[in-house]
Amino acid sequence: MTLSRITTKADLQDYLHAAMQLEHATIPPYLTALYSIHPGTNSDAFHVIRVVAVEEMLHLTLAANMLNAVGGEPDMTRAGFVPRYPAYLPDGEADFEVSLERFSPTAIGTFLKIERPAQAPSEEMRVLRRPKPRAAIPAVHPDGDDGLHFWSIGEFYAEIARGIQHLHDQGVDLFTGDPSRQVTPELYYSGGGEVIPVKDLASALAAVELISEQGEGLTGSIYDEEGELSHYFRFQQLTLGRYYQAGDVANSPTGPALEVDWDAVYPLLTNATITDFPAGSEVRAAAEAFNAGYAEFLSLVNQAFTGQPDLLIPAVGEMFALRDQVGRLVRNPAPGRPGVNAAPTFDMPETTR
Amino acid sequence: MSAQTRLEPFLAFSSRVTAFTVFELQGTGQAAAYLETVVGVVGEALLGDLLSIDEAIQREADGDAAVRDRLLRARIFSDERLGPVARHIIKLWYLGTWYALPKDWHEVFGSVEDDVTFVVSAAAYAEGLVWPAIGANPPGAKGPGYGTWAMPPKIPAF
Amino acid sequence: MPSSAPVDADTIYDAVIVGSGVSGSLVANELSKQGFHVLVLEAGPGEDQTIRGYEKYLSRFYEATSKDNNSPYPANPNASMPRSPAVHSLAAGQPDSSSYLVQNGPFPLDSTYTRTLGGTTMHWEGKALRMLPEDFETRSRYGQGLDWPISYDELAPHYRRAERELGVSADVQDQAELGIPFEPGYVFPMQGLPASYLDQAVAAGIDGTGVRLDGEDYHLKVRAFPQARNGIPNAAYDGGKGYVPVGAVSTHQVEQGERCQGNNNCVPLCPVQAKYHAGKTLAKALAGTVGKVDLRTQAVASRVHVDHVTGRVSHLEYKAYADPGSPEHTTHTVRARLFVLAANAVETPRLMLASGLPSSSALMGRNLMDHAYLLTWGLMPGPVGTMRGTVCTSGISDLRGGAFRHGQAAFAADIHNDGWGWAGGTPEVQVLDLVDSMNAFGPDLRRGAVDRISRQLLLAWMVELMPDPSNRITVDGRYKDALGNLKPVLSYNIADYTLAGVAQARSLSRRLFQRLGVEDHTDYRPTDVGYVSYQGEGYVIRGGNHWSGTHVMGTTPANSVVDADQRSWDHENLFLVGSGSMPSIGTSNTTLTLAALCLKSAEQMVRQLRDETSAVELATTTGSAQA
Amino acid sequence: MSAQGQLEPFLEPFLEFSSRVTAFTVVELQRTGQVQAYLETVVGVVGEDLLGEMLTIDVAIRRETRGDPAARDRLLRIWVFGDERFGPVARNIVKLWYLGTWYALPQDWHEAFGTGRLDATVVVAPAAFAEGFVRPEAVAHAPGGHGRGYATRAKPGPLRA
Repeated sequence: MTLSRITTKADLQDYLHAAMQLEHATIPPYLTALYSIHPGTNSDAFHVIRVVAVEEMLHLTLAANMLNAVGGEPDMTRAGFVPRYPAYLPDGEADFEVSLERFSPTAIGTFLKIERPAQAPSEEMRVLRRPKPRAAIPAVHPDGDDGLHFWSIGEFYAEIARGIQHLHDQGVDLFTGDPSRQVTPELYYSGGGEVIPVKDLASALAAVELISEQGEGLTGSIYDEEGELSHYFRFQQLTLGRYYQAGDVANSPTGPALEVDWDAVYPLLTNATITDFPAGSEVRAAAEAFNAGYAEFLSLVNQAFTGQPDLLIPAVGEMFALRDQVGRLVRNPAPGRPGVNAAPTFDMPETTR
Repeated sequence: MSAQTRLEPFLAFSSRVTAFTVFELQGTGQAAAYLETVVGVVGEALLGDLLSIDEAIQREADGDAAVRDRLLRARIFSDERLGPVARHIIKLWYLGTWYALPKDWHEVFGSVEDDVTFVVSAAAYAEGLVWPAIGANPPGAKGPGYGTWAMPPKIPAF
Repeated sequence: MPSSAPVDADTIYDAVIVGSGVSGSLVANELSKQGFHVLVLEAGPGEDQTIRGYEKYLSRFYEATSKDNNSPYPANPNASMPRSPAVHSLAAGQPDSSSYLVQNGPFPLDSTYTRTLGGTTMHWEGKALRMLPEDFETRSRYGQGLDWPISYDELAPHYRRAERELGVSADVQDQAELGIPFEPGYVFPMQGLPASYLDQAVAAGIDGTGVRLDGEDYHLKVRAFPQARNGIPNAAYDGGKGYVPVGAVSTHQVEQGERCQGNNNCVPLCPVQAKYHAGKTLAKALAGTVGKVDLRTQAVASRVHVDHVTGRVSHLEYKAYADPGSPEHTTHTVRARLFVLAANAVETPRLMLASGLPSSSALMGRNLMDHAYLLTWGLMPGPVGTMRGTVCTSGISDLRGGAFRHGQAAFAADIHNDGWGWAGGTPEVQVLDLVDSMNAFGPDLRRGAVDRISRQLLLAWMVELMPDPSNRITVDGRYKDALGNLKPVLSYNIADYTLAGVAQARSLSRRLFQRLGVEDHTDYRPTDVGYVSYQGEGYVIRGGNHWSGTHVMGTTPANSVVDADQRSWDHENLFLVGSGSMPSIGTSNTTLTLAALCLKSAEQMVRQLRDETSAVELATTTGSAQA
Repeated sequence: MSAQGQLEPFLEPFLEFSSRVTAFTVVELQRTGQVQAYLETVVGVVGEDLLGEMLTIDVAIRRETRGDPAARDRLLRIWVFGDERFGPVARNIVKLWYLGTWYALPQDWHEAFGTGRLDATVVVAPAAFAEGFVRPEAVAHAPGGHGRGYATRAKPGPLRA
């Protein structure tokens, strides 16, 4: 079975596993682009990407809360959880791949696709049944070779929302998880939205809505109910060179001009893997140390999602340390590749547990 | 000699006198800016001399750190012309700041009109190596995260 | 942009507020919430209203070779501010007028404030302590200083509101142990900040130290300070409603709302706005839809005009400049029903005195207080990770009150996570010394840096100062700034009452260092600015930036400048707000208390604005004049 | 000044305490030949009661920390060196051993804890000066004490661990 329509609680858990994988899959590309920017330059772009990346972490947390609420067991340390880039998103969007690359118009183009508005151009494209594309991230059941593919992350969450409602209407006892596993707002907050502990239908649907609104905007409006601009339109500002402001309509921002310096960026090797760096080199050692650190970080976050929510606070500290490691990597020339710099590879050992 | 060909010996010398690896030095993103700063104040010729002597010392010491350090002290750090510049290169890496050379150095070895103390750039401040040396962040940059201060410091081995 | 909102010369504002710091912003927000039309005048620039502008502060700080506590803020001769590196030792009888704040002596005070949008909360450290109940009645209890016209209990509800507005992180039990009453069940908006590793090492050595003062025994305990910075929200706050921390503010979209990251830079600037600054309150005021707040930056209030028949303030003059680098300006007049001077305890009396309004009590500018800070510093036996965390997380607060205050000042100590910086022994200084004098390079240098920096301990002893009418701010026609405004002239000395506390602090510091095995590197030299000699021993005393007392509140027009609502006894539509109203400051950083006072005063302002329904007769306006 | 017999009970704890705070063994301390003179000096100024209390605390510390030197030092700092009454005396005992000199205690100490006895800075005995540990530790010699001859000076002294 792959991602077919949600008809059982097990289906829902599968979707939520996929949701965690999906939310996480966006983070390495965002962080790579973010930290490729020369410090002190591109302030507007830096903040736009940073805010989105932070909110993806919020979404990951919300997905974990939902999965815990319905009695699932988050597992971010299993083999294949971290994709090998370039990768298709695990919700089955098959018309583009996501790369680890420097901040560039191409990268922003990809980010716009990741965050594209929920509505597919036509009803037929909304949910597609088609062969699993090459190198797709093995979602929940990697052996499957066909299933549902969604036009957008928004469509994917719409199915989750539909499934929750459907199961609830069927009288399925959904919220059987241990409430002490929920991550609460004390442990995670940022400017963009609060963590919602999930304990019942209303809070589960609220969590889905928050993710969808922040990402792609469900309603077609560029701002959500809190007056927050959705990710898609945040990124679009970088290509249009202008901020949106209140009252604007899609595609026509009228706020202050926004400056982007595409050249103030380290020339990272795109989709670097560990073998791109010669064994024995300092760069190789640093890239391996980063990967090991990232694996530990995921493991720590996973512990936070599986009964020790307090660990989220030190996990943030680990993430800041990883940030500094990425900074050192991207400023070093890639050995044997003139004009190209090293990059974090996010290669995980088969299992990080 | 172009700045690019100077970079390697400059990094090699810098690594020895700072006890940070070339990777860590490059990791600051400041190597080119520092090289430019040094050349801008003391000129190509002096830096070339300093780096040639350093290379000679490496050959002579042949991996013996004690010998190397003795020769560095004898031929560079105690040299009236090279010593102040060598110390300033260390300070550049540790603090991101170029310090104006002493007045008597300028009198003897050539005056540079605009040799003043300055922070090389905002980024250079944040990349000072004194901070990783002590396992801390530069004040006002690279915040280590809530509550990390309650844990023992992670002072990196080298 | 709010700053460019035109000020209509014909507009009669409900209130004009001078100063956009914490006092002015709180009052503006409170009045706006009640539907009033308010104008805020800020002497300095307002570049931090966008994130990019805020980052300009940060890069200015990064690039500054001298990183003093005003280094992020642009030099601006049109609205200048004191800077500590500009303070020199004074020769007897010779005022130092070389910088903005004229030092008349005999003691040179290196305290500063910031003239920019948000005021000194841009560079404040963020400690948000309540005063002790006994601090409000030092005269009747200890025969020292002045009593407040209100008690702790009367201020307590306003303290609670101030703690919400500023977003205070603290542990209520810890504070209650100091003798501060809280309402049953009260918790702070956010949990107390974790103690630094350095704090923990110090606590392990000194918790339980017994101190006998004036026949009474005290036992020391290292406690975290209440701090106005984002930590972990308290789920139990507000009867279980919780608390939502306020993140970065900007006139443009930014969702940066994090908790403190430990940037170790609360002073002079928090890079992520985890620390409260008045801009957070001001942003709410500007966004409010009930009333309306206009903000005018680069507008220096220059004269308060009083109608001598009614005694009311008729209008206010201010000078607007377009370019901080040029003294060119235009002079404007603004009218309002209510005037609020919130320019800080130096600038407010300076403006009043420059306007020829010394108060019928003659106390305008007098009773200037600050805290006397004595620094003691040394090296812990091993690395303790100094230079991590907020600038200060914990300290010793057990000697803030007690019967010994009959004879000597109370004091408290901060454990500084930022090492010896305040005493001049920054990491930069250590590296320069290692390279230049110790001839260290390579591994010796790295080890030396750890040995000399990661072991640093600095205790900053905050010693109380009682109000003394001869400590004062005045003006003098000889001293003017670039716009022709009179500069503040400071006369300041430190009484033996305080010096006795200083000596006690030094002696206690020695004992604590003995318990900790700290190498004592404390060194006071007669050539240091702020050197004083007391009973045969020398000390160096520094300012705490806690300017206060200069328009003191009291019970009668004869003993004070303002009443318990901070309303001028002489001018019924004039409020002088901020720490200048405080008759004593005990051993509390002043911001939380002045915030509470402002919230209290705003209630009176609202009452007054509502009661005055009849048209107010206004003096003839003077037209705009080109300077 | 007390006779030798009366001070007998102090001897062992005094040596134990001195050994820890000077980092010389009891045997090395005894070899200086100054134990009795130093003990008499201390008791002469601060009295048997104070010294007795201080040494009792040290015994308790030793018992409590059971051979953990770091723990012992920590408690020594808290209970002895950081104590207003004992701290100055403890530091003076260290100085006695290292420098052969008794330093007059601070005026404050005498006002608060003194017994009214006379106190002055004195070289305890000419012999004591020569036995001061600051010199044996660096394997140099005290100026005017038992010299080792010119040639020995040029050699690097083996520092004690």
